Amino acid sequence: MLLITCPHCGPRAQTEFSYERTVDSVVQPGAAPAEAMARLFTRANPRGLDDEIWRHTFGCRAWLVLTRHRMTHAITAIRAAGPEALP
Amino acid sequence: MNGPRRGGAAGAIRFTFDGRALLARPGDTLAAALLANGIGLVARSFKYHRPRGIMAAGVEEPNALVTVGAGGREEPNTRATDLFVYDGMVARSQNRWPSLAFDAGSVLGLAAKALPAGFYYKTFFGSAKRWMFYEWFIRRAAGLGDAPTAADPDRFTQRAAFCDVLVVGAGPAGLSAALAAAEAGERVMLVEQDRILAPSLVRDPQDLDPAWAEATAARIGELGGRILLRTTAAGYWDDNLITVSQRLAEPGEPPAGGIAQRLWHVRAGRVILATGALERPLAFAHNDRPGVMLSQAVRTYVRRFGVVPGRRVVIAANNDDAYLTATALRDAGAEIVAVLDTRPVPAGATSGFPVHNDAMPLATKGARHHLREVSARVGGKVMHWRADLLAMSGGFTPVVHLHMQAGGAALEWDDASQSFLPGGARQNVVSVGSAASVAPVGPTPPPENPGKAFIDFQNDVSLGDVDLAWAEGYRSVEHLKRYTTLGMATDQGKTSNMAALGRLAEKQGVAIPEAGLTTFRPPYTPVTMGLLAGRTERDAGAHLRRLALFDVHQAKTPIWQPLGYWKRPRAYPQGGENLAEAALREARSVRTAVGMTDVSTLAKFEVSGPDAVQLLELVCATTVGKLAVGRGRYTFMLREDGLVFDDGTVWRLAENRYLLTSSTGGADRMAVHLSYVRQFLCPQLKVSVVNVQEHYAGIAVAGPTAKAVLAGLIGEEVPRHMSAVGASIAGSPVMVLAASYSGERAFEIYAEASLAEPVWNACEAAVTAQGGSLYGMEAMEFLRIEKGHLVVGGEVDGRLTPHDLALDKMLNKAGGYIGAAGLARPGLTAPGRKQLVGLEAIAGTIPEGAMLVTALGQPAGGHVTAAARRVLESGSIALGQLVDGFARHGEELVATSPTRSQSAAVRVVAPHFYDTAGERYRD
Amino acid sequence: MTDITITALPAAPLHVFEIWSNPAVVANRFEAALGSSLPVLGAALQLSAMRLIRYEPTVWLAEGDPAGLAEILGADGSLTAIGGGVVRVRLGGPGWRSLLMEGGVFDAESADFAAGSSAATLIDHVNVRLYVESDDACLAYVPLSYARDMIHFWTVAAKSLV
Amino acid sequence: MTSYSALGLLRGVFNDQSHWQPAWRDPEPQANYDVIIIGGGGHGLATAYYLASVHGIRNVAVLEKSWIGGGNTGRNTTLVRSNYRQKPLHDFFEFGLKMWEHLSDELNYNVMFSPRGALMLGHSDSDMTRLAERGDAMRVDSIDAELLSRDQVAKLEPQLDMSRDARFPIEGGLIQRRGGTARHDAVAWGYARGADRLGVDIIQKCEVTGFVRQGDAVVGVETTRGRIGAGRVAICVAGHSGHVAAMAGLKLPVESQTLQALVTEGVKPMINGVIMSQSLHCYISQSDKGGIVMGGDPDNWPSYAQRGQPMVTQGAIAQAIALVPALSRLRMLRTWGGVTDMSFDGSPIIGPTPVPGLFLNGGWCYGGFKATPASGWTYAHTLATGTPHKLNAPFDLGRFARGDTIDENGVGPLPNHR
Repeated sequence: MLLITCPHCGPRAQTEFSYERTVDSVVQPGAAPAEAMARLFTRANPRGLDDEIWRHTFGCRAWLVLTRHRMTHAITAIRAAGPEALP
Repeated sequence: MNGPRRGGAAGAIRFTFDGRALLARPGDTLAAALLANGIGLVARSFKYHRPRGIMAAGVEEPNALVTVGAGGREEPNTRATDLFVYDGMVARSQNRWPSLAFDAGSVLGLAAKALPAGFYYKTFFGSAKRWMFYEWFIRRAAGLGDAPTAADPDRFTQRAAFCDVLVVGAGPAGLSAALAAAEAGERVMLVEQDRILAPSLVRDPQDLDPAWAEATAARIGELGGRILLRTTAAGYWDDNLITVSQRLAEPGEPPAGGIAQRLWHVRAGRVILATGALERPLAFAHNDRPGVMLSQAVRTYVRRFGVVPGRRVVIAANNDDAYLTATALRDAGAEIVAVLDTRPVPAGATSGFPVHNDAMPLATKGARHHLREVSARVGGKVMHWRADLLAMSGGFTPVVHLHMQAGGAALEWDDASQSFLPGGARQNVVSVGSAASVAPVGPTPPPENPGKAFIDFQNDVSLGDVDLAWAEGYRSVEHLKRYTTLGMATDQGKTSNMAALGRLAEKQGVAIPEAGLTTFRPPYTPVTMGLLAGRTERDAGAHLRRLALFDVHQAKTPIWQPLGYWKRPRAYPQGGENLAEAALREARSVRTAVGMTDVSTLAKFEVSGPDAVQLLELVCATTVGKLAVGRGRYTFMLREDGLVFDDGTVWRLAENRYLLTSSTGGADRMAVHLSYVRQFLCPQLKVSVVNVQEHYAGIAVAGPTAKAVLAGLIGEEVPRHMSAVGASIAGSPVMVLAASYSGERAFEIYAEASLAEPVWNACEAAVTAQGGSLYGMEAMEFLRIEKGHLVVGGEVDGRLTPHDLALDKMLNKAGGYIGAAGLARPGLTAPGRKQLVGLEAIAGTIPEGAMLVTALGQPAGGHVTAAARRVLESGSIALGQLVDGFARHGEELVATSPTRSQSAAVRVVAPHFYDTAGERYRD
Repeated sequence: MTDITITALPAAPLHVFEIWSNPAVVANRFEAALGSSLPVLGAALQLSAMRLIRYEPTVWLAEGDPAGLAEILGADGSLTAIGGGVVRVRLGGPGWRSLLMEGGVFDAESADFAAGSSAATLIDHVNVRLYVESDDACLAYVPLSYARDMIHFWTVAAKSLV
Repeated sequence: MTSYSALGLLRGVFNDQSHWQPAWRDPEPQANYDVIIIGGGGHGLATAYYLASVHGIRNVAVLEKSWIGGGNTGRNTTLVRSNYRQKPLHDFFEFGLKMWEHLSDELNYNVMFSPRGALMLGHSDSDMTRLAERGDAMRVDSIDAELLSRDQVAKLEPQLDMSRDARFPIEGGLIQRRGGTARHDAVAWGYARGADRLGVDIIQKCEVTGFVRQGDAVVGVETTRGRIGAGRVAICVAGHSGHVAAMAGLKLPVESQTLQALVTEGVKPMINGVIMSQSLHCYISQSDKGGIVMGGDPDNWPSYAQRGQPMVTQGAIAQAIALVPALSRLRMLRTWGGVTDMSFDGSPIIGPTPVPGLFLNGGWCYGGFKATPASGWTYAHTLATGTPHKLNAPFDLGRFARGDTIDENGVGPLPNHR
């Protein structure tokens, strides 16, 4: 069970978080249909590092982008997404 | 085994084994007490039902498994070596019929030659039915103990713990490491699976005075360290999260506080593994006979429990440690008739024991299921000794399970000790003491009769089976394990894996490290399922979610209906009514007078800010911006792939404040969707989305006289259809939204949940005054089906487009809503798609969920999503999905339900049966 | 055995407000109006008639009379009432830290979680928000629909704390 | 290659069972094959077997990066059934179920297919209606499905908690009596032996590291044991589909996520068939060795590590004990994880890829084991003829962009929303 260092709350247990989708799957509103469907229906799905969108669902409810390795589960980078926030 | 094996007082703890009343001393394990009482035969092996005794003194015991406890507390497959006797303990042997001494199953042992490893893959052919005939017998012979049938009376709890250092094992190495960390000011947790500190010091007091252990533990406690005995570190997970199982009562023992065990989720800064080492057996013919034991285990029984398991002893070993056992036995009055040392002279020369070098046991003989004679090859010749105990030691295996479970960990081969030592690791973990290195060993000659030399004692796997697997091509270590079931018993190969690996490496012609290892998986030792479930309540880990007005409804003893984790009133039967009768009465009162129901569980979001419309017109596929303040409208939402996944209503409460409602079933999913769109996709928007699902309790009042009821309640202007006003009822501020699901003129009243009861009571008084009544979910289904309103999870099943649901006319012409891109896919507008239709029964009652076929025997062209009877008139109607349904109105089909042997002739019609022009909404 | 009292407090006004634009400017307006700055994440600000507790990056919980908040926010944020859906449960007695470890994954026993601290986490599958009143009391903000079960869970757990 | 029989075992009594031959050879890779199958799991080995036995194409190699049957074939909970709601799925799985019924004789290897019944429990009237709908969809396509009352369910599985005040009271169930379990390892080994006897080369310890291209077309693979040419290359690596397809520049509608399972210590018979539920996500059965085998929700996060996190299995066990309280005092013996290739509508993908000469069989989510015979048979047909069979035609790679997805749960593309 990972210990995920939330940029807002500090290190917290993985069960407080939920994985939503990968960055390469994000469909921006208004994207052209072909590009939107290519992003929605195909994944790099590497056996290594990938950028993933998580949420600290049961903590600060913020959205996070993790760079995480799919064999070792090691998180090499994590940043907060979402609106500009006061410290 | 003849005669008791312990001098002095018999002990005061009463227990029974297979009905025999016996006595034990405090601190005895069941194994120690059985040996003390002269009981050698304690179990039957899994496959051949061979007689088995006690081989070890710890968790690695493969043979001595018993069922202990009574009723729902009964625990099968409990190791007698890992069970401390308590007063009144009831223990029974397993896997034997009619008795332990005379087990019919042992006939399998006689047929052993015809039943090698994997025999079941080569026979029992014929039909699947014929295999099930053989399987019936196999399943009864297999399995060990019996599961209890009564409910478990005890509870199990789970708890988190955080520490800088977790030390596993309170032996000398573990205690020293824990002390050092505590004195350095670190938050320390020390866990020990035994009941006492440093059991190895009790076995070998010459190493260190056992009193040192007590003093060290006390000091650690003073420094704030937490020490847990009878506690096993069972699983090592990511980022140093270790699952630790603590026994508060012995297996089968009624726990003092009602809690049998506690599971700790420990997050440790770093982990120190002081898990010691396990002794290896030797492989020779009939090495599984009761009376053949591991050397250190014998020493433990002598020194810790005062039990001398044999009077005439043969020691067989390839290392020096076994001589300590010889000394302990001699000091306790046993006679060492021979020490068989596999190593050449001068090994053992100065020991003072009758040592035979280059010696390896050949076979054992027995009488009445106990050891009587040992034969060995000494140099060139064969020798024999009468003996009632054979203490064997094939060297030691460091316990590397947790190190390997940590993931990304390496093992290094140590030739001197012929064992794997823990190497580097990805996580912050280190091994100390004999978990990190063990004594060197001499050679271990292979047995001369591999077919009868057992390596996995519980699953009856011999070295002969390993040879057979090799011959048949099962040559990877994983194939070997799965084909022979070696290492798949309850001891998970703790005393068998190394012997098998040695043989496999020999066959592959490589050194053991190259032969490969099987995967180390949690748990280290088996963990009680109830503990893992954290079984405080029988709630399947899913709390019941209660309505704000739960007690108000409960007082009327409704029929409750689950939806997700909620429960909602389905009907309020009166005077012996059944569900259908109550629901029809309730529905009719809504159609003819007025009815009232609880709609609190609807998902509700308050969306406020200048960019509220921009957000709402992304999530909703209909326009929102055109709404005037105080007005609302129906809407629906698409997934990114263009398919409808939810629907609801949107209301403009104020200039920049909207209320969005959507389905109860989809509430959590909608909350995530809205948050993803607002926070991740459009962080720059000036808008707040707040989940107010539970902030408001919702009361719907519907019916021809609903308007009069509302006028009486709120006094001023009652909102017209799809309008909203603020008001107050019973002194509480409320929002009144004029929306209708039932098809009647209706109002949804939202009051702050904590103030809802007086509002409900006021409404109930007003409704009953108008001759109305409460109605539940069942009546609502009748009403909404008749009206043709959709249900998420019914008609909206996540597979249909707006057009398929006849909602496309409401789509926002400007586009830009989530799902618009998905809708462009050609397949979504091709012919042959399922479309929403209404169904009228020509004959019979339409079964909900039935398949729609042109005639019986034809493939299904669609199905019934919702069925009900007309409310005021008679007749069975339904909504459904039908291929190209829009073009097939008037067609006659059959709605067939073979599983319920029901069917009805139906006609395809428009999905609206009641007030199709919508006059009943207008005043 | 540390004794713990678990009491559900009567409903009180609870609002959330979010700042969506010009956060720094709005923060100054708050400091001017309240006399001290908005609490950072994981902290709280106790005022005479109200307490502000921070659980989210852009949202604050306001417990008590929210008078004046909407004006300070102006067009840079909005205020929404949520009190109906929350039950405040006080865990009284020095054992509250140990109690919060039951069925939990958050380190309530850590010294960093001192008086005035706030944290949201998962306890026995339920999303609970915590506010440390003192070393002898902690408030738990529990969703209404789960409140009865959570109070039962804590009451049972309190009997066998470690 | 000696055939297996009880007589063979008796003969072994007199020669210490020394007459048995290796079940499959351990050949060196040849330079060229007509078909290369990447992945030595149940599906890959079955494909090779049917290429050789049905289509007479024997110049085939199965390349396995470690040991055959070591991926999901060796990690699933061995359930076999065809009780799916969507027609393309239940037609496909039913075709497979009929093959299961004769597989042991076909392969002369006892795969222990045991139709002890696959039961889905209903915990409310709406659950029972949903189960009836599933059963009706099956029966209309002549697949066996029966609704059971509370009493029938209680008689079938006496260990179930039938109390009215249970958190999820049991109202009844839907049973497919022809469903059940099979011995997973035996399926891989049986197909391997069968294929090997027909001349297929099964090459273990041989990982594919890249594709050999001629213009657009794939004409071979690079492996850890050298280059191997092929007329057609068939990807059949389940959880690693994304990883292998990427070597050919393909991005798939698949995300690899962790699914955990566990087994208890063995006990005497207590659970007769397969127990699943319409509302709870756990699934339970008892192996022939007496261990209770179960699983539940997936871990819902991407991983190739074949390990999950403990709270997920604990959730599944809590659900299982709510259904079968007697499980409380049994002990979990071992827990493990597999890599499930979660496709973006929950249905498999069997057919050609846009890359000439390269075919794909994957997207099995957590339902691959039961499909092994049907997957092998239809994939072999597709590889032999170049075009899909009518059973796997609906499961083509292009369906996502086209909008013809087959969504059993109706929750759309994101696997963790399932």
